[in-house]
Amino acid sequence: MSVVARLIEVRAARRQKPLIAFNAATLRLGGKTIIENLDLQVRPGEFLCIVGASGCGKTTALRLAAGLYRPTSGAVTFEAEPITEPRREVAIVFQDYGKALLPWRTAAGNISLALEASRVPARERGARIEALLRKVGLPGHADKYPTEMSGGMQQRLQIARCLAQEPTTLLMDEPFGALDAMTRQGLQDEVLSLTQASETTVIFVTHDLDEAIYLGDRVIGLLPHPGRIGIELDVDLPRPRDQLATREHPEFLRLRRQLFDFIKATEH
Amino acid sequence: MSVVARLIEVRAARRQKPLIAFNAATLRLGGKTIIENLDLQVRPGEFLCIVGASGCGKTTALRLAAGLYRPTSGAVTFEAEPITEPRREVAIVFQDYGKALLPWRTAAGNISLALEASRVPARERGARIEALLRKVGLPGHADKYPTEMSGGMQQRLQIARCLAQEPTTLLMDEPFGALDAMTRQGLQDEVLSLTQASETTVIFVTHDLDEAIYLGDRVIGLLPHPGRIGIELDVDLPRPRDQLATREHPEFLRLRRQLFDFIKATEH
Amino acid sequence: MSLDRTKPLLLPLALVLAFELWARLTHLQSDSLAPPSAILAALATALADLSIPIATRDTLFAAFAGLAIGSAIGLALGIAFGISRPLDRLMEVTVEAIRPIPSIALLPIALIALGFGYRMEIVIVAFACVWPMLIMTRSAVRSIEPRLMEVSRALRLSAPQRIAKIVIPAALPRIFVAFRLSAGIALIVAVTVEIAINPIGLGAGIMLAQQALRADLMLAYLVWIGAIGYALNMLLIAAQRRLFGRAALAGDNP
Amino acid sequence: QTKIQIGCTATSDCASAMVAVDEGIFRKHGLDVEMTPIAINSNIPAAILSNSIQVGGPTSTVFLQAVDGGLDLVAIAGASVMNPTSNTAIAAFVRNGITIKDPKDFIGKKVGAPGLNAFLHVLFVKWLVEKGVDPRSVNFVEVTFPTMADIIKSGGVDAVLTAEPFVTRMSNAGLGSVGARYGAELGRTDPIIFYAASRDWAEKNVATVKKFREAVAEAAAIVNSDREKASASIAKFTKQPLDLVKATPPNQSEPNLKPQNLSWWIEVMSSQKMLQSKLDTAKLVLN
Amino acid sequence: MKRTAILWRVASVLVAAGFIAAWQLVANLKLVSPVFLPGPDRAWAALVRGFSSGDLAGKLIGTLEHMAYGWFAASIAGIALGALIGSSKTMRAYVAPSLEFLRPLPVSAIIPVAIAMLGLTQGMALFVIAFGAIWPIMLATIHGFAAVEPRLYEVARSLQMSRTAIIAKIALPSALPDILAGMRLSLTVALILSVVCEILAGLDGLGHWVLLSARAFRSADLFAGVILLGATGYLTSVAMSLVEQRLLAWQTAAR
Ligand SMILES: Nc1ncnc2c1ncn2[C@@H]1O[C@H](COP(=O)(O)OP(=O)(O)OP(=O)(O)O)[C@@H](O)[C@H]1O
Ligand SMILES: Nc1ncnc2c1ncn2[C@@H]1O[C@H](COP(=O)(O)OP(=O)(O)OP(=O)(O)O)[C@@H](O)[C@H]1O
Ligand SMILES: [Mg+2]
Ligand SMILES: [Mg+2]
Repeated sequence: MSVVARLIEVRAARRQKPLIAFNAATLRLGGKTIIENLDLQVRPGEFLCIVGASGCGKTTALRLAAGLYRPTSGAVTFEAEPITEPRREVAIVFQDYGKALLPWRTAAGNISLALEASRVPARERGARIEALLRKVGLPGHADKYPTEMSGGMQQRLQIARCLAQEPTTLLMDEPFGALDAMTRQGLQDEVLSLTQASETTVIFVTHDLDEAIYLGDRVIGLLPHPGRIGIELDVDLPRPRDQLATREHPEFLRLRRQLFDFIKATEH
Repeated sequence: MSVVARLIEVRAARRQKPLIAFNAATLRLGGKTIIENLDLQVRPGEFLCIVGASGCGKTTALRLAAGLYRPTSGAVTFEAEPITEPRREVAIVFQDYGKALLPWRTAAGNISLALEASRVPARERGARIEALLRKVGLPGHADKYPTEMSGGMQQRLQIARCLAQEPTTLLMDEPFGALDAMTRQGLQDEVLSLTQASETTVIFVTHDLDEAIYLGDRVIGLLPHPGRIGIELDVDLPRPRDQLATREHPEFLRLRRQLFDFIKATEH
Repeated sequence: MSLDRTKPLLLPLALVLAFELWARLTHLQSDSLAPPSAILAALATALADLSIPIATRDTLFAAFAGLAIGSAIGLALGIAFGISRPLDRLMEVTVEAIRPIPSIALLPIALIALGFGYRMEIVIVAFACVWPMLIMTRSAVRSIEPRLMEVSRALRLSAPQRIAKIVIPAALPRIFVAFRLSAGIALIVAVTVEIAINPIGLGAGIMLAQQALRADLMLAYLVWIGAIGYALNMLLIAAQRRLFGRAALAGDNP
Repeated sequence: QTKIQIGCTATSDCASAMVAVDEGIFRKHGLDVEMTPIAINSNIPAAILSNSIQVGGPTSTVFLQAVDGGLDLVAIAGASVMNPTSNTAIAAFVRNGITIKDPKDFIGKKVGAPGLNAFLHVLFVKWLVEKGVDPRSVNFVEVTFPTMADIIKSGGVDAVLTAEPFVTRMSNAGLGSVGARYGAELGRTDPIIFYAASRDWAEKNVATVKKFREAVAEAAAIVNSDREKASASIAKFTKQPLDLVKATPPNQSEPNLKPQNLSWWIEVMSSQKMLQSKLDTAKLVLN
Repeated sequence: MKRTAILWRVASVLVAAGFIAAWQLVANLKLVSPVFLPGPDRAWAALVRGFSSGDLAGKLIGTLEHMAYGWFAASIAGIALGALIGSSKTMRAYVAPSLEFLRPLPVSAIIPVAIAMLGLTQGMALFVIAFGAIWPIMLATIHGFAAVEPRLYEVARSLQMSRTAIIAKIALPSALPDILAGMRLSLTVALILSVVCEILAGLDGLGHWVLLSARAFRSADLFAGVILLGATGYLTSVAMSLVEQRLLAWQTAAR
């Protein structure tokens, strides 16, 4: 990249004022470089999807953005401030949903945790929990303990808890991994409508390429060992998106092909 | 079904001598009927896939077949004997991979557990662990602890441990749920070639309809509340299967449509 | 680094100084209290004339032997009760009724059956150590991730394999807590038996010092016992790290 | 050389045995004696029965209660007896702010005894009874010797039953005053402590018992005459500072013990309902 | 559900009865001198005698009081200290080592010191019992705090929960099985220490009864006291089990 082009890019980025920015972020864990020199800007209100082979560093990148890891060198900033701790307006959906739920609280209790954290008065909680459970397709399961729920139900419960936080930024790590196609599509549309309405910024990790393109404004493909950006695609598909129409859009199919080739090339 | 037809069917089933059979199996847990009157025969060497909406009872059915639950009424048999306990020749891949790994053992140690269980001499283990890790795409990760591995890597590790058991029957619960498309396809073919070569019987739970059809000899769709069979499709696609050719086969597309409609109808 | 090392000393030092000051100011006169300076002097003398080292050897021998026997029994029972619900329920009344019997009440019987000396002390220490091991091991085994127990069932691990490869490693951090607790109890019970009956070891030293109205010496013994217990605990933690590495410390360091 | 172990508490009562060890008197009589310190006097009967010690020095009360409880013990020689000196050493020490003019003044008071139903307590109760005071109107609690000063000072009890050197120490510290010299008022000369063994052992080792008696008799003379030697031996065995031991004369040693010497104790203890059976004095002492 | 629980309890009582029968056998065969080991028959007779004379009931109540107050104090202090040390590096550095120094000190040796400082009062007994009973609770709490699934701490961090909220909502419930096991141990320790305290400091209670019986070589009375202690231990443990079942319902749901 020429110096001039770089300069222009930098200016453009400034103008857009990224909400979350990785600036040459590097993370070493257990003696290995997991993420190297990652440069990435996430605009406010953007829906960014991250794909990549298993073990390439998607989760790690998300944890950096969440403030759960601090970069070994470089910086990760939120509204231009270095992130040192998770923030309440940023919600995280963990990949290992089974471990992220409190086993001693029922479904309702788990959602309530987020409401308690943001000091929602007790009498308001009931109705909001009810509404959230309905939103993720779990009405009538309020009194179940996580251990009494199926994998997909636990995953949806975790999403409900994150939504209860009313975050301005959502970091989601394979949130629909354990869901069947239909439930999944329903929740995709749910998340889309929620985030579009409130201009929520989303970083969404998935291994499903269709999902990434269907949801995202932009899709990033990571390369493994160490994790860095291998491909970056802007998704110029009209919104609101539609499960049938969007997926048949020629642009959708073109992007899908491109991503597929990328992922294929990263293996071996 | 007429009495005569039923009789013929029963005879046919006898002739085929099912390896695993559910006979009017019902399971109640925590006061609710999770599985009701399930009748299902799995032939030796068959690759049976189970699909269904989230929370419909797939995992529960698999646990019945594994002997981890005992039916409240009816019976689940293995080679015509009621299953009371898990058997060593039956391997189980759990859906919550994160919890099924021993956190105090490395990847190699976790695989070694299965070898120790079947009393493989210590000096043979090293090579077999090596080979298994390569098979699931984790060469060079032998010394990592589960907490140092990504979700997909943990999932593959669990599969490697099950293969180490050299089972004649494999019960797999969404084993590829956390994998990206490419890794997933690689493992699908790996599992297919392994099981076809050694005539392993497989019950495979997935929420990916394509996967179910691509892998299975037969696909069963469960209906929720309580779990029972809603659709049963024989997959008459030629073997060995091929990621490109098979998925473009008209029969594949027909079955896919059929399953999709079924799943769609079960929602709400 | 040097600050880290002094941190643990600050609180006790402050307390000791305060006590010394108070003792001086009030011209402390008591048959069971003495100013820290006097205690230290008595400790130094008793260390130098070998009376404390010899007593320490006797007490530690009895405490360790009892601890080894008692915690082995407690561990075995705790694992058995943790794994087998029926066994646990059958033995509940018996265990819960025997557990609260204070060995001090039965000392005369132990004395008549076993006489003075190590044997009686070891038996009583062992009796006292069984219970914390049993209770905490049982609860540790019960709270093992159920999925792991299913893995062991699915692999058809034999009972000894299951215990050696799943149950003990998974419960190890808690078992170690129980063991550390038991080690403290072993020391306490050994000294108590010596104070009450057995004319050997540190407890006998305390008893004699008390009857000789040597408060300084008695408190010197107490300080010494605290130091031994402290060292023992540090040793156990170090051993835990060294022997079991990650396994024993799973989640035990923040 | 016959080996025997003798168990005593840290008091001057077994001084004859201590002196006999230190002066080589036991050795002279062909006995190889080892002295074992015993924490609480009431442990002595059990220690004898377990053969941890062959000879012990129980107080009269402990011994009689043990025999009453069914332990087959027998007294083999006398150790210490009450005499005017030791009787004046016994006192009920009263804390500041309490005045005792009359035995009746103990009514309603909280009195600490170094052992309930033990030597000093039994004596005190006997004294109360003789003075016409109902012992049940006095509230007794247990207070060990080393904690007496602190408890008196803090007002935890109104009085303690104690003996020298504690009386002088507490007086000098200004913690209170002597409320009653009940030992002197009773003025008894009955045994405090005597040497006892299991009947089984005593009957099988007649010769050893004989040697023991001779040695103790020889040592008792020294105890009663040579306070220096006695104090040195006591200090050595009890590990008490020599000055402290010297401050009080040792209780009088009396190696001879006759069955009738025990009858006063039996009578007193029976009247205090401490004995359930009728004890035969002839069987209590080995002849 | 309820019925099977009762059946199990009955079976458990039968097992205990078996042990008592064995005891009777030992006593009848005079394997141990009856002076020291009376049979259950004589112990029972002494128990009945003790209650009918009214003495024993009062002693029992005394011991129960000591135990209850001591245990209560130990529980509160143990959980609070354990939580502080388990969740704060500072506390761990400054305070934990001193506590490790105090832990091995035998109560029998502490009592004279405690009497000197606090006098011969109920407060002293409370202090001594709590001092001895605090350790199982405290150690269990510290460990429970350290063993919380790290993902849950991350959840708490991302919800920006306050330190107290993290302790109350994440760490304590997660450590609850450990804490309850510790409290169960402490309950017995408190009972034992009440007895020890009564023996050594001459406070009124079963310990005193046991002491006087032992001193007077009335072994049947002594065992009557021991039986009462066993019964007390069993009943309190049943109460503890009920509480555990209540609080750990989520754990049984997993099975
Ligand atoms: N705590 C850790 N210590 C050492 N290495 C780690 C640690 N966590 C992750 N890694 C390594 O970092 C790499 C990236 O892990 P990460 O979890 O980010 O992958 P991922 O892209 O999320 O994969 P998946 O899709 O399988 O979840 C992996 O190779 C993993 O082994
Ligand atoms: N231990 C239990 N106690 C009570 N109910 C249970 C228990 N385990 C499962 N269930 C209920 O049984 C139903 C089926 O659960 P199951 O785990 O079999 O679903 P699944 O088909 O595997 O779903 P998923 O695809 O989300 O994993 C769910 O409604 C769940 O709430
Ligand atoms: Mg990941
Ligand atoms: Mg499932």
